[in-house]
Amino acid sequence: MAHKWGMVVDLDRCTGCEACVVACHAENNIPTVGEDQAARGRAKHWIRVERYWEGDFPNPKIRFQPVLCQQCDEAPCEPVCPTYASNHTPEGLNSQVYNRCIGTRFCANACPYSVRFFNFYNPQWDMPLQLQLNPDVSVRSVGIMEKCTFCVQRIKAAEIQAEAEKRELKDGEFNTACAQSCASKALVFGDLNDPNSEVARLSSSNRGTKLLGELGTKPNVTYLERGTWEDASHG
Amino acid sequence: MRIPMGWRKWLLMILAGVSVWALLEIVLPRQRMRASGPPAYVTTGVFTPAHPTAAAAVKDFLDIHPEHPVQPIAYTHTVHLAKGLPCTFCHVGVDQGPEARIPGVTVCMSCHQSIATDRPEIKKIAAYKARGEEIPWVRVYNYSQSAHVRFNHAPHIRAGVDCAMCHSDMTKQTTAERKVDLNMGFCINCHTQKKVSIDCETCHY
Amino acid sequence: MERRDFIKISALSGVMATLEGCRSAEKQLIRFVPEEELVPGIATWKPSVCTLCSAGCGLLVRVMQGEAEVVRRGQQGLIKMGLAKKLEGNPQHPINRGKLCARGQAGLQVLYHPDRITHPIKRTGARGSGEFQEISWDDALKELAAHLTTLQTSNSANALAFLARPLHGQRHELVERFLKAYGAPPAVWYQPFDEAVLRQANLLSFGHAALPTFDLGRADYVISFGADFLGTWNSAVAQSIGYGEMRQGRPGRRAKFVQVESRMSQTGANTDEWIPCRPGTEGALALGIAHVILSEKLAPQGAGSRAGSLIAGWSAGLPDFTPEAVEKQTGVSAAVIKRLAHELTQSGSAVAMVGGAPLAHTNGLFNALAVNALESLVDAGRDQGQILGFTPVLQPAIPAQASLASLTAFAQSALSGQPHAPQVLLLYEANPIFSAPPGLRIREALAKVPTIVSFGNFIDETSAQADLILPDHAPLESWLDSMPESGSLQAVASLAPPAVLPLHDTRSMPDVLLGLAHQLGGEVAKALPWATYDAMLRAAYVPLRTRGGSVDAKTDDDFWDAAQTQGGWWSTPSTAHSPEVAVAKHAPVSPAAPEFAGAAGDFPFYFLPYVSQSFGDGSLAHLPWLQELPDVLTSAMWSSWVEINPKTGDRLGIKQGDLVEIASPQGSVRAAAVLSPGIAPDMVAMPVGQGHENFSRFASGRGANPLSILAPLAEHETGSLAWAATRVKLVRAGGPEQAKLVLFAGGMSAFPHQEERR
Amino acid sequence: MQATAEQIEQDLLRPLFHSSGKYWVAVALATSLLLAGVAAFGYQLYTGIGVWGINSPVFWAFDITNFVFWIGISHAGTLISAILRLTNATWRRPVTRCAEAITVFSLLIGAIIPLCHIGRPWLAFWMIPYPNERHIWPNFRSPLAWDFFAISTYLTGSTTFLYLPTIPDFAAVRDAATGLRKKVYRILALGWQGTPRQWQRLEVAMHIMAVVIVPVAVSVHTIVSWDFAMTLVPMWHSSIFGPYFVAGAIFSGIAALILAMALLRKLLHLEEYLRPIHFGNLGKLLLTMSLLWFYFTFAERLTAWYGNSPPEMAVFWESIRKQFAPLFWTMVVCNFIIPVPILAIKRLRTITGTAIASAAVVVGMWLERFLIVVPALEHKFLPYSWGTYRPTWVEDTLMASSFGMMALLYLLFSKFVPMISIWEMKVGLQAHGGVPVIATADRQHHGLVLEGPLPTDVAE
Repeated sequence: MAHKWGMVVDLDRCTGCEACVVACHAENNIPTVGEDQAARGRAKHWIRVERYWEGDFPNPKIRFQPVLCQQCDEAPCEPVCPTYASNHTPEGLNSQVYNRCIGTRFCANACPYSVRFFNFYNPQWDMPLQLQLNPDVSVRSVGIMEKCTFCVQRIKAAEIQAEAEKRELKDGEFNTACAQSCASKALVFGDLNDPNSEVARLSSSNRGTKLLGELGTKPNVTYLERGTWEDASHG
Repeated sequence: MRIPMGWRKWLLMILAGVSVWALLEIVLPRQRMRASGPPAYVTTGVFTPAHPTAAAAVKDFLDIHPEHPVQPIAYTHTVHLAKGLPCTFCHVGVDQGPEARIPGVTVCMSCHQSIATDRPEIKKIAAYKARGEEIPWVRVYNYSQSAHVRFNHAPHIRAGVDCAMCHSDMTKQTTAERKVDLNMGFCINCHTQKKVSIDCETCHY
Repeated sequence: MERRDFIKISALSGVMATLEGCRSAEKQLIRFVPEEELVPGIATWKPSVCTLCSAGCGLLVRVMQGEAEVVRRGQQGLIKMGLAKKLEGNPQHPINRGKLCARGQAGLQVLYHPDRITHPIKRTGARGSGEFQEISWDDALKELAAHLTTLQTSNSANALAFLARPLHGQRHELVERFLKAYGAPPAVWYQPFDEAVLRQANLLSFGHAALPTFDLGRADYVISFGADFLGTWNSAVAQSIGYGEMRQGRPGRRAKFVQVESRMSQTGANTDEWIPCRPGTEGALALGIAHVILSEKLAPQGAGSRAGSLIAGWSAGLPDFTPEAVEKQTGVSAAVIKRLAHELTQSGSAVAMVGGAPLAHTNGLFNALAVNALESLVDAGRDQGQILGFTPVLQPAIPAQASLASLTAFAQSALSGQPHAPQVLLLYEANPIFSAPPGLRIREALAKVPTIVSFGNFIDETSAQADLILPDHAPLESWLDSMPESGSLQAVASLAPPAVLPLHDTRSMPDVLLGLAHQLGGEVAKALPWATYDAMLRAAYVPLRTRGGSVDAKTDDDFWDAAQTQGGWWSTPSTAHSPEVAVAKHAPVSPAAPEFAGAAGDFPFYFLPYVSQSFGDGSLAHLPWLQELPDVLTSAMWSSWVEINPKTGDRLGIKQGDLVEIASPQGSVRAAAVLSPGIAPDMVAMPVGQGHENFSRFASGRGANPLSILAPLAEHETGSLAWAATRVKLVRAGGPEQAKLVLFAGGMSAFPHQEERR
Repeated sequence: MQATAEQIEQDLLRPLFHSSGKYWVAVALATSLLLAGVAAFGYQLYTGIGVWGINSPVFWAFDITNFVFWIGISHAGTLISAILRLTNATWRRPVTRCAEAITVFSLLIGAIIPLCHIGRPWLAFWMIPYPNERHIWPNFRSPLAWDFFAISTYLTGSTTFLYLPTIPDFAAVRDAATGLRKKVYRILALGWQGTPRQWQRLEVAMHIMAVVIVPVAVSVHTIVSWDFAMTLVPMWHSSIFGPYFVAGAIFSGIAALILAMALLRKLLHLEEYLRPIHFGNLGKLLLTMSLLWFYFTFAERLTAWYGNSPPEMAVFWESIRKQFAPLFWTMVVCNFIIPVPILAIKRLRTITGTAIASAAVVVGMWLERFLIVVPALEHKFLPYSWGTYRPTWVEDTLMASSFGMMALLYLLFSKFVPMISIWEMKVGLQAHGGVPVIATADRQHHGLVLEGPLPTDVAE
């Protein structure tokens, strides 16, 4: 049975440590754009930890909310691309085909989650920083849209390995960079079509919600709401 | 009936001149600026996927590349293959992962320590070794950086795809020539015949 | 070259074809024969150790073949070599169990940093002018050896000083041995945020001069007094793993988490209940809660008596700490205090911890002892066993000596020449010019030292003063080891060989010292008989074989190899036990109110410089990944900022992004204002890390350094830096255009925070 | 009668053979503007599109604003002239050609802008469906693909529609000119002899085109509106956008037409032909559109406000009360407050009056497009990822040069083609028994049906 890659983000576990953000930069050759470009709103973070304030001193509350590409089943970014650069893979990913992208930026406008990032210039690394680049991932050049791929290079590698060993993929045998680095296990990645996978089990939790679910984009990322001490059985 | 011109002609010509000059001003100075693109041999201290020159950009766009680059050593595949050496003897890794090693001086000398040491080409290799230098082979088969292809040899080898399928018959070549044009059509055709995935993300990510 | 120049056309097509004439001249480099045989395209994972903070997490380094530009035999060229591509946690390592924090992962960029010192250099210009010239290792080492021998021969060996940030494992041992044998005073271990107070407190309360380890996974109730235990404090990764468990790891059981602090930290942002408390009175609050527990007999008889006995009036039930009295001191309502007392004692298992700001007051030790007392009152004697624990000690623990004290002593001796002026200073990874309060006059002190030799691999404010720099390898290029003092209930001895070959013409500092010892001969050579650092490590690690644990080996060689492949040695949980250290009976400390530098009248605001989530104490500000990492609370990148309560902002006419000036009796800094509801109106907070004058292209001249306006106030008992004890005043100094605050969250730059709610 | 026919021919051919100094200065200015744009684009191509002010989340701004603006302008000509022809308002005769020319040129510009705005312009040819061994086609589900086809269709259509009625005039020029010109115009005139058969064919062709072009025009701007309406973006996702955009397009189109006519009238001394009545009538049309535009804007805003969904309200308040309020209210003033009184009061509906009103409308409609594109993108669903936008000099230059290009093409056109259809003027004249009735709608005359062949002096 085909895989369907999905993720669960447990907002009750997320501590806002942002290990996922750096992990993503390291894994996916995401360039640092520098102060000037960052100031112009061009910083690239395929995964970001949003935070929202509620209430004022002395009772302020903060909600952390990691946001990455939701890999929607009904992705608004896909139909609008005139060249099929943004399309849906059989395994349920919104793939961004860099070489096919002509840079209309329509997909980025259509995406309600604002998780698509554009290469306004050619990226650059002060030597020898380029030695950190991951050879399994393309370095995107100017005029190309890019976004979270669920670390497709890791998926491919694992699938090829499993195929070579003539076996099925095991749950947790590989992981996206962000989920791998998440100390509090707020991010769980896996195959939604495998009923025994942790991600499948968690996404059916009664705390589960979809980000902007009302838009009907059918995300493959499920958010688990924060619990409260009161409703959990204590003492 | 002729259109009366006179000073207007000159005005127009000057304007045109100025604008052309402005265009060149923007384009040319940066042309002369030192650039660096992969492979990062240029030591400007910055690495970018951009083409070093406009010409390089155009070549890449039109997929122009040398068919038979000149190699530092006049290696002959014919001879070695005739001797029954398997490809993997030198091109290690081709059946394990994405890349195939291009053998270095160490590999060559492992045999030519003793074999055919008197041949001029072998002497050259020995000289490299003596200087502690690697042979600067020129890459023959490669994908344009802008193709964003992540090709992986191993699965193809496992699927029993013959090396000659993409690299043509090496037994008939001295130094490698780019006989097969590895464009996307070539890949797609084979993938469709063999009924394997032609989903974009099979190769592009 | 400015950024724009780098950006080239991949763009131009047909039109430009004619311009081939003016193409750039590419310099073709020679290629060297590879020094290791690797299969291209295949990744191997090598164990290593994270040395960026004291937690000592275990790493796995993803190594793949690549082509790097290197210098070999004095010639520049390209070589195929194994290159570190990514850092991840080592799944077997008992502390971080496969996980790694943002800072740890960014450590990769230390290895590839464009501003690393790539070869030994010697000062040519005036001190601090930053003018150096390249010299060979031989000359450099000769010069250093010469300095040391002259000192020895002139019987002024005690004029050798060693200034470093606290080191891990055997490096620490090596340095101490070297100095002792040489006859020099002990090294000056300096870092701005040291844990001397807590170590001392734990020694007194629990008999362990070490940082605590919490089994949070089992906790049902956590009250933390200022400890940023999910961000930067103690063993953050280990604690985060436990936090995840205590939140959602146990079906139907979810722990409550209460944080007491006056500026909401990243950790505080995750609380169920956040309790602002007047700075420096956290101890009083803890005792207030204890008072309720004792007076209402909520805890078993005699619980916490040991730690409690250190507090005056404990046996009498803390009569001075009635909730009402405490409310007056702390500003926390009596009702809340009572409720907390009940919740703490009613929940299955509870733990109280203290760290960070509460310890950085003049009454830090009192605060620590008070919370420790509360901790043992609510935690000890529960049937599930205690949440608080201590890592079994493998090597003599880092002496609970305060950094500030020793640094001050050093500065004094340099400035006054009494008792003896340092002649030669060896510098390693410490940057006191940046991180010590200006009152210590470190800059002048260093100016007085005739010879300064640095082993650092970056130029920073302090190493810029050096006469000679012998650059160390990057961590991933060196033998690494560490024996963490907390984070696991197993004894842990991390160990790793170099993950990659050296990229530049550098040498590992331990090897240089050992070589030096050999050259000096005599006592020093006797004390350090090993030729290389790995030999020394082996000598230290092999004895562990007999203790069983994670490595099961017949011979020492097997053990040594196995330990390397595993990334270290650790005891099995069952064998975990940590004997208490007997301590002389300490007189009960009587409650002390915090003292502050600056009169409340002239300086109306408490000033809180806090450890930055991105840069730690500032030593990581040179890593671009961390510079562009949006601060999770403010979303700020590439800048420094001042957190102000919106009410305060309104009162002083300060808007989001305005430039504000903070002035203390010691000086003033300017930074952009960030209006945050998570901070008390009478307090301003500022992250440490930016404001470097001279620390790589990415950090230099960026933002402001809050440490530069700190008063040199010390905690009374231990003498460690009271970095939260300075008061400041605040004025608007300009508009957003001067402040240059870069925010990732566009929604916040234009609007006050209320706008973001949805 | 002959005299007046001569008169018409001379007046209308004059610009082709004699040009004032003013004219050449205008050409020079337009050219330099255009070249500045070309230079700016070269710079952008070379350095990367980052030299624009766009960022995330504001990925579209001036580029798409101008695109919609010019496509809108293009609805002046063909649509209007087609309608006027079908309803055979005879006062149209001096107006139609200026109008149709505007269409063709602004469409051209509208089609060029997207090429400049994409990240990798050299790959724009992937929009064209061509068979290839990679089995890849354009994505026909994408509104951008629809745009591509709609615009190319409209461009072809309106070019033909412009060309057909010009043939007899090319013939006229051919007969008047000498040397190289004669050769060129002989080709352009496609051997027109003015035989009844040819007149017959021309008339039929014109009639068909007029009928066909109207739905095409309507569809084009509807499709342009779908670039926005098909997304979920707050304040974009609205079913009213189709008609809203079409109305706005015609609105701005008429305004542009009036402006162009006013300018030509001065530049080419066509006071005799472009009379107050033309401006008056077009002014009435403009008034209607202004009211219609106001109705649409009101309806759109009201539904958003009444629906009160948080994401939409964020954008709503942003545009009418916060950051964009000045622009928004300027737009209302330009599109409604200024034109309505001017055009409603007969005394003010003069040439100057209508010209002023039109200028205001052109500005206002540009602002309208800007206010549709930018505020919405700045404030999408997740407030954390909101952004702000400021244009850079490159975008300003490109925009200016689009106007330069329009001016240049129009000026050159007026140099090579009579801006007023000579033969149609003659028809108008001949239809009234020699009395030069140019500007009154007549009841007896029906369409283009001609009683008998034209006087020989015209036919040759």
